Amino acid sequence: MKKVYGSASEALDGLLFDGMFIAAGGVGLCGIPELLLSAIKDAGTKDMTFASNNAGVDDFGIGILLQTRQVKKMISSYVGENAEFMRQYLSGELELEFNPQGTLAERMRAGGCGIPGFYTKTGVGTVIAEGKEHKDFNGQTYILEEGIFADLSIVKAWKADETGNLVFRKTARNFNPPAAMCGKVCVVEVEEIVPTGSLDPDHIHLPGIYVHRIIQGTHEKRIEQRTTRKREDA
Amino acid sequence: MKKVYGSASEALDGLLFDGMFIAAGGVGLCGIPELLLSAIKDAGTKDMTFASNNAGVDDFGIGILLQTRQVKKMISSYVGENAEFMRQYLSGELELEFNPQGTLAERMRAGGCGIPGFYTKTGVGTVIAEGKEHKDFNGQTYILEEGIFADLSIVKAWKADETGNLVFRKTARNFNPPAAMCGKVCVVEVEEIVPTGSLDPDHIHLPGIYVHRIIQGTHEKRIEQRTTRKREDA
Amino acid sequence: MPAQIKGWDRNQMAARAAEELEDGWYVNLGIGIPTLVANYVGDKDITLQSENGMLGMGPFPFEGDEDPDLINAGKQTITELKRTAYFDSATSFGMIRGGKIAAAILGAMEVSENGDLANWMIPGKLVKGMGGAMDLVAGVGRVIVVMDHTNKHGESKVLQSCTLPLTGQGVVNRIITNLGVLDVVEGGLRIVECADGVTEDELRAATLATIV
Amino acid sequence: MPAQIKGWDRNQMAARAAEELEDGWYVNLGIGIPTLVANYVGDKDITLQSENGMLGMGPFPFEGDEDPDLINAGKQTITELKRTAYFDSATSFGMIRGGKIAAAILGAMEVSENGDLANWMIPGKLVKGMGGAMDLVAGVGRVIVVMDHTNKHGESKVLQSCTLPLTGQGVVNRIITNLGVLDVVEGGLRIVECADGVTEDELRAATLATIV
Repeated sequence: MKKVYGSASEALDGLLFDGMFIAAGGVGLCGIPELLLSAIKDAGTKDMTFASNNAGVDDFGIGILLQTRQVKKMISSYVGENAEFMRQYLSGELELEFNPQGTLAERMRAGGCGIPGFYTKTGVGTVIAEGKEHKDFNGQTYILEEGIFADLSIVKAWKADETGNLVFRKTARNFNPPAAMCGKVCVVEVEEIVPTGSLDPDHIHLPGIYVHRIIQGTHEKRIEQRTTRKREDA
Repeated sequence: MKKVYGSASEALDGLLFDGMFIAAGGVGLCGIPELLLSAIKDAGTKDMTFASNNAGVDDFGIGILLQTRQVKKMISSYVGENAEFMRQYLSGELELEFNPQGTLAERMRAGGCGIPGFYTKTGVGTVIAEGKEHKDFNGQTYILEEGIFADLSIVKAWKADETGNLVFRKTARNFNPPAAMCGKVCVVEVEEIVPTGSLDPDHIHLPGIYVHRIIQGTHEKRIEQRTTRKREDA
Repeated sequence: MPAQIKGWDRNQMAARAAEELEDGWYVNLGIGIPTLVANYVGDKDITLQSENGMLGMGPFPFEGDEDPDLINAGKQTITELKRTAYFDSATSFGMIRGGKIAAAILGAMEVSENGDLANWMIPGKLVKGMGGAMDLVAGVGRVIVVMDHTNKHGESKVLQSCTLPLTGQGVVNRIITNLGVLDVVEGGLRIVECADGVTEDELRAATLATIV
Repeated sequence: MPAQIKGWDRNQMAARAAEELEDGWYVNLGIGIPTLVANYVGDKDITLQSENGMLGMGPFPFEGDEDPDLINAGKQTITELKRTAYFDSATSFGMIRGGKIAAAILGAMEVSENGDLANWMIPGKLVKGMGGAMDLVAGVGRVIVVMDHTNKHGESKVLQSCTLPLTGQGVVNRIITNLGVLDVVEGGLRIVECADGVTEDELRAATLATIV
């Protein structure tokens, strides 16, 4: 069963449609599926909903799809870095559903794990809780949050083997595993595809069962906040 | 903050009390906290409830605590290997709450993740669903299962560093991570404690935040069903 | 008593069940006859899940190579493959409950014409527990039951409704027995094929369920 | 206007907040002044969590050593330590929601006398999102707010009730400002200590909340 594709656009062939719901990995610009996002821009798919912690910056990440008005709705926890996002949201051109970051991550995992709803204390007593079912457990109040079930997952990993077993690198793992789990189909971009058998079975972060299509490519991996200390500080 | 203790009984000192609720890792006899179970037997703690996928066999694993009648109740998915268990259950001496295996694993993870309840399709229309809240999502019926919050987690890992970062080996991982998450205190037995810094941060299966006390010891690691093929079959 | 009817033996049933599996599928095999299915997948790219935390389950180890840290859900020593990945039980059942496993092939004590399955306990007699069976039948894409058509008393295990406590309600898609293959469809069971040497009349006569 | 009152500067506030942390704790530090707390933990064994998936967060990298795959929750490049472990976002917030993090030190726009916290949006003006703040305040063992006592107009940010959308309801345990330290207790706030050169009367006068 061949999972390796030649390019991002080949890997997305037949999977994109107007109005679709995509779950994407990444936090800020770290661990984002930049090649797949670029291919989705080129495909011109419209009215998409994205579940993604952030929306990138104006000219990188999901931001490039905001510029082309391909996105109808974002489900995110933080959008502070993106002026165009803020503008479209405040003008009513873009729907925005704020989710607390942990609720968003858990909603993705829940969807991937066949859990349509779970209770959390996060957001109780805030606008996040409005309209949601409240329920008490052991004298404390929780709200019901629903699993996310996406049409497509787009994910960035460090390495994949040919069966789709994935390894992530450092904090670029972030939302990628839960995002990968919650889509009907999951397309992954990696920096390197290695032969099956070269990853230690105990070191695999996400088994290939979650992965349907893989591409290898060159990543820009842009840094959003370059903070350093001088060597003489040490 | 010293997490390394000299022996299983030292590591359990002050944590055991009659009537307590313990979550234990392991499937069958694989990846069970055999040294800690033995120390609990020696401590003589009574009327305990165990959440554990199995109950070991008659003379190994939790089975040794059944022989001494230290267990009041088991929450398990499968008890078929244990004659004494079956006898105590059928005679009414032991309470048994059957949980589907995946529901048990998810209940432990949920408890550890601050999720008091989640919905699952597993068990709908069976005795497992009796008395539980039913709720429809997208036209399908699910039941509410509750998170497990234990007084103590006992877990077996392969290696730990001195800060409690854990690595498991092959299928001995099983219930150990979710069991470790759901206890107020988590005590871990390992085959080897390695210096902090010798585990790759990307290869850690369970971060030390979940681990309060660690012991290193020699494990029997008994095999329950020794199945082999002859070399000439290859 | 239809006990003398010929049909498939255990290996033929397993071979027939293996035909159900499609290239690229991730599959969970129960204990008993379902375990034998692995011997008949041929060239198809099938990845076996063991619900205790493994994808890519290999055959039994050579004598002397048994590893106590490497067992399947039936607690048997096994081996890993190049494609193998290990994970914890919550993740394992997450992929089961989440529908990532294309099919489960399971044994049964009873199956009913509406797809109910009973395979985990006999009240007052046998209490082993459901293990992962309830999760599997509720979660996987397709549930295929492989079992003897009748019990040791020669009574049909395919019934109008189950008498034993259920493992799942309306979950079975296909039943493969020594007598043939039946699908759970609207209104009852549909005969897909008869086993070698078994006539449709014999299959009907041996089945205590509505055949449409 | 109490704007001319002396008190602690940013680093002194951070140093005071660091006193709250106990040996062995796992702690989450928000952006702004809370980030500075890391400079003052001294010999205490404190492990910093970054909610984007890391325990054991180290300092900023040396120039030229920045790694785009290694950032904190504020998207700044950072480094790892010997004790570091990485994990995914669902696991990260599992440990936050599950109460495994002993304390979070966070900034705030407003705090009320019953422990309500507002720090994620100003309607009509500023919409950045709550990020992980709602999860942190709902989940961690102890929530410590570190902020300037007053806003740029000299108005108290410690209030009887918050005017901005809440991040959490009744979640704050302790407030550390440039003027002193206040605890959220039954009936209102209790003064724990005054900052250097600040009198209790000055602290009371600068605070638009019930002090008990």
